[in-house]
Amino acid sequence: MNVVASFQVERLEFLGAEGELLAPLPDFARDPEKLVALYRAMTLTRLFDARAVALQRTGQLGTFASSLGQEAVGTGVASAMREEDVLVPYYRDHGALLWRGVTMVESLLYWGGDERGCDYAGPRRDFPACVPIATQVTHAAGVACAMKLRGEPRVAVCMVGDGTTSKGDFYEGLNVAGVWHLPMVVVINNNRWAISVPLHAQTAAATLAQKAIAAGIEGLQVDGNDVIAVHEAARRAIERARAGGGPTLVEALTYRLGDHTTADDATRYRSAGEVERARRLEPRARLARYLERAGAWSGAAEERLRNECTERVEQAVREYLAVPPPAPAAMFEHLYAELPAALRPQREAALRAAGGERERG
Amino acid sequence: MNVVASFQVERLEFLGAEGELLAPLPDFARDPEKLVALYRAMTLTRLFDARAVALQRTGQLGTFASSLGQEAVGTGVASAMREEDVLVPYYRDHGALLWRGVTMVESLLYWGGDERGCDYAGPRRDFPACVPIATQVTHAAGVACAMKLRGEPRVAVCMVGDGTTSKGDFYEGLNVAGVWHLPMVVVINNNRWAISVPLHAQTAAATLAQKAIAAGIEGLQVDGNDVIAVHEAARRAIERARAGGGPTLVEALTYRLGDHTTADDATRYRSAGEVERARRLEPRARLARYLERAGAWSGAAEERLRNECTERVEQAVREYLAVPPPAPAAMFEHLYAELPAALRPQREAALRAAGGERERG
Amino acid sequence: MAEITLVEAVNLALAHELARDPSVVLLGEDIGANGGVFRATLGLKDRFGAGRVLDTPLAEAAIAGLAVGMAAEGLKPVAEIQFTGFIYPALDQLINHASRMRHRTRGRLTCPMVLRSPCGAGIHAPEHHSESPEALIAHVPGLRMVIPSSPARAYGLLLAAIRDPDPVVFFEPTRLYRLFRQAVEDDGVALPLDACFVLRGGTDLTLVSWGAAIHETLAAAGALEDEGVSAEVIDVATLKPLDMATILESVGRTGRCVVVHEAARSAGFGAEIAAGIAESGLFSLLAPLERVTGYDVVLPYSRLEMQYLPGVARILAAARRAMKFQ
Amino acid sequence: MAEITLVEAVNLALAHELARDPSVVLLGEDIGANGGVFRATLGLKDRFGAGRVLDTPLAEAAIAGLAVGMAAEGLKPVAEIQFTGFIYPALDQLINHASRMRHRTRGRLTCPMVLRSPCGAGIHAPEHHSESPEALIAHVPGLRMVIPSSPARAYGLLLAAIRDPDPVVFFEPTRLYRLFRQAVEDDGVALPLDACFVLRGGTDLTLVSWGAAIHETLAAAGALEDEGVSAEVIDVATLKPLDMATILESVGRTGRCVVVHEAARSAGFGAEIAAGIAESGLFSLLAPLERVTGYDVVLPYSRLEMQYLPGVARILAAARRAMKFQ
Ligand SMILES: Cc1ncc(C[n+]2csc(CCOP(=O)(O)OP(=O)(O)O)c2C)c(N)n1
Ligand SMILES: Cc1ncc(C[n+]2csc(CCOP(=O)(O)OP(=O)(O)O)c2C)c(N)n1
Ligand SMILES: [Mg+2]
Ligand SMILES: [Mg+2]
Repeated sequence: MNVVASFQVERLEFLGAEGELLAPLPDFARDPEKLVALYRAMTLTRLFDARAVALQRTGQLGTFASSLGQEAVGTGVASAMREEDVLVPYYRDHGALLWRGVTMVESLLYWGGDERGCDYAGPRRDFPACVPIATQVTHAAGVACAMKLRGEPRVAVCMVGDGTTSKGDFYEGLNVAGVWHLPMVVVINNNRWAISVPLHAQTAAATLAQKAIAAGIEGLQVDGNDVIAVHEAARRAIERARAGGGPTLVEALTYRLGDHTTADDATRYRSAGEVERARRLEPRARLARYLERAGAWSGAAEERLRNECTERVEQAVREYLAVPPPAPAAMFEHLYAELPAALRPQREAALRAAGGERERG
Repeated sequence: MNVVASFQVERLEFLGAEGELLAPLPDFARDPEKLVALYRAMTLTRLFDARAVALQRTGQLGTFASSLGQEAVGTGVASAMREEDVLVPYYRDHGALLWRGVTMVESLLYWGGDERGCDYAGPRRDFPACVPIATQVTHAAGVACAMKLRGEPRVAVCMVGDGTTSKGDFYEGLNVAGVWHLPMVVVINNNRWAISVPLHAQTAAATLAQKAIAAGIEGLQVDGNDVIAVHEAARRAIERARAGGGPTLVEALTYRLGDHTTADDATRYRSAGEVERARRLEPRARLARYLERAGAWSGAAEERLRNECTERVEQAVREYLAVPPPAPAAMFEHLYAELPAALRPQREAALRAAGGERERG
Repeated sequence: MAEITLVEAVNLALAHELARDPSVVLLGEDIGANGGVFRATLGLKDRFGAGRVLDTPLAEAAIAGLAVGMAAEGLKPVAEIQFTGFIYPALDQLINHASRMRHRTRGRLTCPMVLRSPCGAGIHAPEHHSESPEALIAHVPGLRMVIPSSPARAYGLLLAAIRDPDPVVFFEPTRLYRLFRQAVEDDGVALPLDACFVLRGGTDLTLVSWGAAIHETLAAAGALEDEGVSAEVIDVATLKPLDMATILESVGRTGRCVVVHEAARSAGFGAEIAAGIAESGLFSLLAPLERVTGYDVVLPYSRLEMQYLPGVARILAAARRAMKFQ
Repeated sequence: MAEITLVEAVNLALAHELARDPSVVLLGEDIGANGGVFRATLGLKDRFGAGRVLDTPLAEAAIAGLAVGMAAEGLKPVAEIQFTGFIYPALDQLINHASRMRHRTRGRLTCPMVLRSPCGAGIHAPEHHSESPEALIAHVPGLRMVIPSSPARAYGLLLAAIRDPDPVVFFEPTRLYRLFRQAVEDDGVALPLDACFVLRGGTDLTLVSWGAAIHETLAAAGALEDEGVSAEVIDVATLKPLDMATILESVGRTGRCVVVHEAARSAGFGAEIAAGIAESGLFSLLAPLERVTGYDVVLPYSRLEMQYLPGVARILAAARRAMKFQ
């Protein structure tokens, strides 16, 4: 037999689990301020996230998907984007959304069951969180295609989970991006679990990065608990895409430290030991250790940051809780650009019904 | 960056375009009788196929998808299966169907618009030709899963086209087969075109065999115009699957010498030159040259074979044309195991309507 | 006899059939160790083994396609789609294959599969977790569409669905999963898949519904009784094939009919019932037919979902209009 | 003014909008050099370039998802699904995304896309090439569902669909593609997307239909005229949102109504029209409503398809029953 094609999957990593350097830092990371900014964002994400879980536990929020332990992925990727790029996130991307300028109030509204949470005041062209798994990959390809057809130097950045890689549209999106050479980057938050299904029950592929090979595109793996590696991999991929170099698939290896969502109980299907081992590799502590050693961070700075973040989170929670529920008429708003005449009687009936409820209530 | 995984795609080929040997023959091919049997099957396929096209042109058959030039794929694969294996074909698999024992009359009925053509008297568990692209791949995985769960040493063999590899369910099926280690072989008839879309507009992947890498399964390429290579690759893959070795993706490189179907006009989108170049590589002439050189075939044998095949084809055509159309009641038969009471009035109305038509006609 | 919830009744029926018929196999996302996100398959993997209860990769088209392949090859797959909002990638297999396998092979290959999926709103779930797409399924020849509304009917109808020689789509209203308990005997007795259930007799008005909305419908019937109106309540249960005869018989007696469903109104399954009456029971009607349904709007996120759902007040208002009509 | 076929009218409308609006982009399988398998996009790639007319890989979910992404990012994609039998993998995107983008983002992102697809039986095509799944689409809030039945309406409705700020599904009956020619001026004048078309006035009976079945319906109306029955013929054209007012007004005058469609009967869109009449026009009915439709069977292969389709004889039989009813 003749070999007609060969491929390699490479892994990028800079920071070890103890915050030690495994390789010379990339340029951006030589500036401690840049790293501190990432650290601050990851910290805000983590505190926001924990507060959201608490809100759900006390009945003040709907089901919530925590990103605990995966903060380096969202922060690392979003921080490598330009404002005019478009983020196409899934539901576990709190870190990326925050960096992009989605407010915590918006996120809480969304998870609290209010569409107004998707009307981002900041990143107007970013997509709202995608719930139907993998469907966002073809959206990102469509966005990237629009950018390319108009000749704009912009990039669509799509976030997915590891389980997502089993679904057909994940692959359809990558394949189209490949053959059309689209300015698109897909980042896999490989947190090793899709609800109760561990990665080894999801695919026989040794890495998820190698799924790129099927689409004939670039693929690589990064340590997803190393925000420097994530940012650097995303930056290279995004800038290559922007320069016309085509799409990339980035697999970020991390771990879902929390339950799948607040509706889940992960103790049913995985061992405490596994979680504990993974916790030692988590991204925030690792970066803190590195920054401390580099003299760019301190216990005092940490305390200030925590206070500041807590205050911001609490302020957001207060604002969120003060938002009155949408009026029933909102169901009929933004359904179409203009409500078709055929629907007006239904709208009136809904308002009457709501009025009746109120009278009785 | 560290390399965390590497892959190679290999190609299998034995016969060159002039029928010359490129590599030592595999065991089965040392017996000229075996090769003659394959040659006869490919010849019957080609003559059947041409006659079906002619029937369509004269209004005696519906739209038909010719397999001209791709006979080595169907024949090579089906001849490597055991009777108890299950073939899950698509619509261009005349060679495979014939080898499996589907009659020409059945095939003609199918393409003539009569469901009775799918009620194979021979291979009772083989699937009928699949028209919705790629949907058959998950069927094959389901069949293979049933075989595996019951501990049967049987294999599901699925046929697809090159365009099919762009569709999500192709990939979903491979991925499931990989992670469940199913006894399944998927063979791609890479005839370079999906209607008017050439392979390079279908995917950026350098080979289609490499799509296996995404699913973590075996993949290889064969010269799809070399029936020895196709048979050998299929045989190895099927026997590995039977022995519990898991699934394989086989890419057979060939060329669609005819139009996509009788409803298509390929001159609209591809050059005569390309087709001519491809014709020189076609599988039947190649095998004939080898067999002649090996003293296992002759002009006289060829003439006998042609006459015999033509007679068989004409006999099938006569039988096909003599089959009266199904009765209108057939619409309501085999809809459910038993017709629900709710549908009986519709059935009666249909019979009344048909009776009325007949009276007036 | 144990009092159990609807989700426990589903579990009981699955266990019964797994034990009874070795060809029954469950497959779906998270149905194994996790027992399903609603615990419908709780304990079944432990009890029947990983060869009977298969955790699939995350791929709904594959789940449906696998089931088609398994069924054609002689198994009886019971597949789960985690929520009906994620059933759409499986529709291709349901419509283009499951429903046709028997027909196109003239009975040579068949498709005795069940596709279960939790449906409906009212549990404050995230978006896409509250859908009611039963009308889409009920339009497809060759399929059966079943929705139970009580633990006992869930048990009996699911047994019937699994034993049915043809493909059955089986929606389970999440709002009912734990709403109430009912005594259900694990006697293996299936309920018919071609009959409506008259849950409450009545003479003045026929209320027709299915799934979770049955409960608001029953509540409305109770309130109507206080107003001196005797309302008959029919649980359609099997939408396809539809037992129109029972509905027509009832409307023939009452002359008034309100159809209640959660799904959007336009081209919802209520339309089929209305059409059946307009065709075959028209002149028994003393008042215009009424549909009380979800509005023709995108199902709102949870803060507004109760405003979207056809609640008791809306059913009552329609019933009163029907009663007042001269 | 040129006399053109329906498929040429589609081509004309696409060309008109490609020329008028630089944000219009076509995408689909084989729509480029091949001009589409029916030649609906003939010559458009040559004329407008490969950046406006995109041949996609073979992937319907991707085609729909690409269109959603393009539309949200400001283009006006007009996607083609090669046959409605292959639309099912695209439904997920239509239902879960296209229909909701505006609603869930409160108008921040929108989805001005068109999904075209050749539909219907009667051209002796292979299996899966003759489907009529319009009822599935018409059930989905946030979508529009349009089916033209003449070259002029194809032209005007397709212009309107492309200019509409929301997602429109546009089915083109293959049986009509080349059935007849009509004078169509390329004047860029769109037709309304919220109105039925009264194709023929009448006083005794209302025939309601859409798509290819309009032509058997018109033929039946002609035959009825010979029998002294004056039948009004309404082409619904836009099924969602439905202009029920025009239908109710007509039935209010005639008192008799027959709905004709090709798709299977149960939960077909005819049911919605019947329901609308039973709700709002009940007491104008002098005869039971009739539906003449495809049967609730798997669409047979081509040898029986004409037996499946609602032909003139079946429409006439229903119309005569309606007229005779006392
Ligand atoms: C199409 C679809 N199927 C099923 C679900 C239900 N579901 C929600 S999250 C999830 C697992 C996703 O796993 P992964 O992609 O690894 O992302 P993670 O949640 O782990 O970040 C499932 C099955 C869904 N949202 N969409
Ligand atoms: C899901 C689906 N989409 C579109 C079609 C229409 N169609 C029929 S064959 C074909 C091309 C298939 O190409 P390929 O897979 O290469 O097989 P080939 O016909 O070349 O053997 C297309 C697009 C279809 N049958 N199914
Ligand atoms: Mg995960
Ligand atoms: Mg091909």
